[in-house]
Amino acid sequence: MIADRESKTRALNNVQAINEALDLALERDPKVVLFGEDVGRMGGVFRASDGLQPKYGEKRVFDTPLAESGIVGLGIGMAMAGLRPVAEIQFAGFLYPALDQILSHLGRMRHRTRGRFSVPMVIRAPYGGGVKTPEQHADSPEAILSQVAGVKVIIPSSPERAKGLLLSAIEDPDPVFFLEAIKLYRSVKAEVPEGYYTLPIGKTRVVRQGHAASLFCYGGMVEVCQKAAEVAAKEGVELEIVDLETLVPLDTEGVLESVKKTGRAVIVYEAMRTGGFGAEVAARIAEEALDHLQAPIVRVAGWDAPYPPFSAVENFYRPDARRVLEAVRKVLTY
Amino acid sequence: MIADRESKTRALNNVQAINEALDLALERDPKVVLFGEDVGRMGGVFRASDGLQPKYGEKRVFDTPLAESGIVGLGIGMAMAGLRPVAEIQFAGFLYPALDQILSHLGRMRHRTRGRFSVPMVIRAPYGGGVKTPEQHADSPEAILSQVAGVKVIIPSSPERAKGLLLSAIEDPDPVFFLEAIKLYRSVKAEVPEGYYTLPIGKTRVVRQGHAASLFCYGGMVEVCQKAAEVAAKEGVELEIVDLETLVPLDTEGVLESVKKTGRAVIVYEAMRTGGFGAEVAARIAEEALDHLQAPIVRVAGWDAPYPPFSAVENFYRPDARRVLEAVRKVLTY
Amino acid sequence: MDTVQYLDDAGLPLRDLPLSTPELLMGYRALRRARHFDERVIILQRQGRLGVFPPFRGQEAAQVGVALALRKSDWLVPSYRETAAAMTFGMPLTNLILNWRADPAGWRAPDDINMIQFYIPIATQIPQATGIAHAERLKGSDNIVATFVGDGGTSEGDFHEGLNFAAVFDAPVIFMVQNNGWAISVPTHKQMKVQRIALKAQGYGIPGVVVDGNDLVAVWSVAKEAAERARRGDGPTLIEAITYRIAPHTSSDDPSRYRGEEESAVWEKRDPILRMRGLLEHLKLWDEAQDKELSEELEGEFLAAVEEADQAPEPKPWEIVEQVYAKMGADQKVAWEYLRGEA
Amino acid sequence: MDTVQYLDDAGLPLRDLPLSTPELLMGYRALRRARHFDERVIILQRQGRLGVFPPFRGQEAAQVGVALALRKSDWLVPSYRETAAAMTFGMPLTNLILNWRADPAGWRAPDDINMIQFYIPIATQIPQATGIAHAERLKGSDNIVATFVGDGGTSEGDFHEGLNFAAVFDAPVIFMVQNNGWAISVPTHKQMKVQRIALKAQGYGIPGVVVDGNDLVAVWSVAKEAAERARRGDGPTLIEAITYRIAPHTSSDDPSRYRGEEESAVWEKRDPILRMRGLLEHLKLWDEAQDKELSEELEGEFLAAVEEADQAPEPKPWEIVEQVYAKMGADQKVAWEYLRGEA
Ligand SMILES: Cc1ncc(C[n+]2csc(CCOP(=O)(O)OP(=O)(O)O)c2C)c(N)n1
Ligand SMILES: Cc1ncc(C[n+]2csc(CCOP(=O)(O)OP(=O)(O)O)c2C)c(N)n1
Ligand SMILES: [Mg+2]
Ligand SMILES: [Mg+2]
Repeated sequence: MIADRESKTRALNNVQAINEALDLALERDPKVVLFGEDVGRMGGVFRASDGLQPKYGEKRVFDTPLAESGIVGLGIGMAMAGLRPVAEIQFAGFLYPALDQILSHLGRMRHRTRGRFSVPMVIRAPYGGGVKTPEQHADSPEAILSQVAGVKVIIPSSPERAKGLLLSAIEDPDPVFFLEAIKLYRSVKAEVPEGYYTLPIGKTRVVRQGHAASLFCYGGMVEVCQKAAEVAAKEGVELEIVDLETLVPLDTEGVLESVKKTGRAVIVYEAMRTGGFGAEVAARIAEEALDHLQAPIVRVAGWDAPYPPFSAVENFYRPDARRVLEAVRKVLTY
Repeated sequence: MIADRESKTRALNNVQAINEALDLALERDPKVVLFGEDVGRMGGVFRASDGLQPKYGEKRVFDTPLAESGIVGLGIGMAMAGLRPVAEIQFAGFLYPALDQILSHLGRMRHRTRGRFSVPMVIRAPYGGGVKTPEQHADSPEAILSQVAGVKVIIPSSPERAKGLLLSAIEDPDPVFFLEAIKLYRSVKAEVPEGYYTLPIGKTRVVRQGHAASLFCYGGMVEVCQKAAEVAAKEGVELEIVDLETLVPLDTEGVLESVKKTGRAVIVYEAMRTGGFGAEVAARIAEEALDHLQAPIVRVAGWDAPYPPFSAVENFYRPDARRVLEAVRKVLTY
Repeated sequence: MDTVQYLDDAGLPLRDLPLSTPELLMGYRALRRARHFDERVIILQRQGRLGVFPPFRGQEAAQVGVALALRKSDWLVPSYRETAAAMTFGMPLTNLILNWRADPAGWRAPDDINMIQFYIPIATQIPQATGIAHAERLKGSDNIVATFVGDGGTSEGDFHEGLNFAAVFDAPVIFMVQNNGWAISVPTHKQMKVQRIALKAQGYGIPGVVVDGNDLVAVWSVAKEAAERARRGDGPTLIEAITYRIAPHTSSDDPSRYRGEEESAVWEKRDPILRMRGLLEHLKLWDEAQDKELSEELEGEFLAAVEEADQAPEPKPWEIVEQVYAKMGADQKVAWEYLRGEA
Repeated sequence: MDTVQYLDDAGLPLRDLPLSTPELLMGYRALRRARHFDERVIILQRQGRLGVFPPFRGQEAAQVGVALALRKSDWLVPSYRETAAAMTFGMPLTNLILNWRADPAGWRAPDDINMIQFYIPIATQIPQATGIAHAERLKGSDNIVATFVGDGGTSEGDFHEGLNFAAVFDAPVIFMVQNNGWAISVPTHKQMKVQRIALKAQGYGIPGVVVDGNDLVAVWSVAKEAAERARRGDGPTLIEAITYRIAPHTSSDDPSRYRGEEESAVWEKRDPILRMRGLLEHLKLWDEAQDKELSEELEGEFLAAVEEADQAPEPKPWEIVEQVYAKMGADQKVAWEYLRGEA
């Protein structure tokens, strides 16, 4: 159900768009329930569920005790019993206590019960850096989630996409992680269609067309790549930006199409470089589009260190336009 | 302290070699302590610590309650207080409840205390499939561990290597994961030097020399690649086998050297393909040795599904020599 | 804490029994059926006709008593050891045999049996059981959930989180802890310092009950009470059943590595089936002839199930990548075609 | 459970005091020093001269009382809110200011202070505190560990696992739960069903004590007892300090989104510092002049620390990849050279 693009739009930031999606989902499907730490009474530490408990009541929007494994386990149970749980984990770095439920059950349940039980659950979590949060509040664990069989992983980069993809995630019959870049929560406003609409899961999205090289990115790195592309454009270099949007299942075709067009790939992510999701993207390109490559595949990522708890220097860890441009130069002058 | 290679050897299997290493470590350094579920009285479900509690007493070799986060947390604390904890997690699939301690603290402690505290701890865990174990007993979580800053990840593939690398791991000032392929525990015996010796961490090891293509592998996949190489050799195709041995820190130079020599890379691992550690290997090659590649980088890995709990078909999930040879054919006939 | 008990070691009633005669007979039958299955599949296992199996000999009453307190529309959320609970709850024997043969055909409960596949990672079932129960409550049904965990399993964080959530939400769950003395090689007194696991209930503000786990009358009656409490909306109960794992941990375990024979011998005398039979004989409800007839009937049922299981088709390699997602993704599709020999 | 209390709300003694006069004076001073720091850094924060800060106003006694029960060679394993405990234990104010400025220079405790850096992921400190304590025991020392967690933190699995391990190993730990009524916006009665957190101790077979967390005499004395028990080798104690978080959760929080002003007002009257001052005045140990002098001294100490902190060098980008491993690896080296502008 893709929105009628003629429908009216308003400027919303990402939190507002997410809040609106949650509101619409609760309204549309009585099976949808929302919960997590501080999600109910307070409306979430980022206000993503602001106003929803008063509107839908404490049974459908509720606070849980402070225990992430309990939250995910609760949701798995609720989903198996026929509800549509949407859980918030307060920060993606606090998904870790829930990783046993996630790796052992969330995505395995359909498989291990041969389809008898499934887990149509959405787990939302703010992720990533750039806003001087305390230690562990800026983690980007998407690569770990990509090693979980049976789950999907979505990372939107704009209010319009966030709203439509979140509604798709909630409709999806399988478990979906929905990671939201903290950096983008309130920093940008953009036009968002009114009303209920969904967007396709599992498709890359070309954010900017170009022939010189492809920048593959997602979430908070999309705006970084956009800045880099604008600078490059001034020098006459037209970069293509591909927002992966859905990491799992990855739209390999979409990735390859762009590489085949530009012949050059730069992959940008803010998680630690080694073992990061960008490695998967590089590996797929190296396996399926080698002949089209005119330069090495370059990754621009967080350094092999914890995200720095020393916020004064965090922007030296997190990739910025300058580092992206250095990589672009490398692939262009190869 | 590399062993004097003139020293006497005996044929041991992997469990015996590991047991011997633990014994020597306990003997040499009073700070070494061993613990985990069923590690003490029973000597471990695979008997890796057989005989050690009677020899070193219940203070140095002890059973813990059934709680993996507790085990890793306990070890972190003990290490910070100056001991050298060696913990066993009964199966690598049961590392998951400990992933919060692992991701939040194990490798971060040195960084977050600016060197005041460190965690010289070893976490051993049997991993991988091929022996018809129950559900979740055949998992291979090394890729997840490779996204943990500040830890090392070692996966030995022979008794001689296992012994020396385990002793190095225990001496190492930083936390080390030591994953042991269940499939290899008792299936092979090989000559192992007597006495105390260590082997370098962070070095790949060429197990077989060849010019046709490079097979990158580790742990339980080394014997699979060896079988494939033997078959290929009969057809006159000489494959090079590079045992990564240390995944983190990865010996990129060692990987590149082989690729530069053969021009063809096949990466073999039994974890789920997407997000697996092989992606990191592929990404490094694609970034640093593109010009040397004469064929796409091919990954042979577990399918994108949970390791099958249906043991009758597990060998269709786990890469075997046939699948490796298909990949070899692909890169050779490209 | 007092231990709820109705039968002495010989099965003689210690006080008025809360069960009717048909219930007593039904209970005995369920115990015998479970024991028969356990004994027979162990033989299959030795013949190489079964995979790894966790036997439950001696724990039949603790499992059967809870399963009997459930309605068909309720839920069973087991650990790996609850084969006796599962069969009593209605899981077909054929499924169970296939399941322990690691055959995918056995891993799916029939559509009318709300049982989740046996859980291997310890204690992970607990928060999920709470979730199912909470969902039933939100849906306005009065279905309840029974979940099981071992003494060892109580040490995991998930035990704690699941119980706390259930307490806070008044979720209709029965938490059955079978304290069978051992977690593989670790005895309960090294697993925890507290003497009675049921005391942990106090930390969550919920009722905790200790029951003689080898006394079916006792287990069934405390489970009934807990079920009624849950159904009424009064929240969860933690039951500690004191019992003993007579057999090895699984068919791969060798208990002589960590315990002597004496302990088992003591517990053999408290065998839940002999006690129940003692009671029935005392009440003149049962005799040798009936027992023989029952044995034959159970063997017939078992053999029929084995036969059916033997006829199940071999697992197909491509089933590995089926049921990963509702709709097969591109990455699975590649594998599926390869495994079907089509790629 | 009874609540240990020595002072009434005005600070008048309810019974014989277990502390000496010098101790009372030292205690009051420590409370004032903590309050002074809290008030002053909040101002720095508003001026943009500090990062996110979790204030502890109203909880000084609960923290200071435990820190005072420790020896220098003991260990402090805090959550993020224990700045008062840290400074009392000996952590220099300069470190603390730098720490809350997110400056690496502040993240390392001096070599003679066994305090681990404030823990952000809730309850993860608990099993580690147990590990340190167990190690001290194995090493044959009589050093002990004090660790802190909030009411909310008790819901995490790590709380459970850490306490159970400590109980089983008789590890010398004091588990101090500051029940301050709130976990951000979630009140304690929605966090758990049980009325008293200390009741959880029974589930682990260890002593549990409830103490008036705004009564320094009470906290200090129960902490002393727990410390002695631990040092003797008799194992851990769980202390629940009943207190209240007067201030916002952190400097980023707006409590009006989830609670009214009335509650805080009630607790302002139970202010731990006013109560202690009431006691000292009642005992004629303290007067206005002394108090003024103390304020000046504390302000002097604070300003000196700020000045020192202000002079700390700016964090360098390349520090990001330092201290990842004992010996810098190749992957860090590449980054290090890049960040130094050398690559
Ligand atoms: C998370 C996890 N850790 C370890 C194991 C390995 N394991 C299987 S059974 C078991 C002991 C369980 O003891 P208990 O909970 O008392 O149950 P019982 O076997 O006695 O029924 C262990 C350690 C596991 N399955 N899951
Ligand atoms: C694992 C984890 N989950 C969530 C958070 C976010 N968080 C920070 S403080 C807090 C509330 C803690 O409450 P409590 O334990 O009562 O301590 P208090 O803040 O009252 O001192 C939450 C949910 C976190 N830091 N770690
Ligand atoms: Mg047990
Ligand atoms: Mg609190």
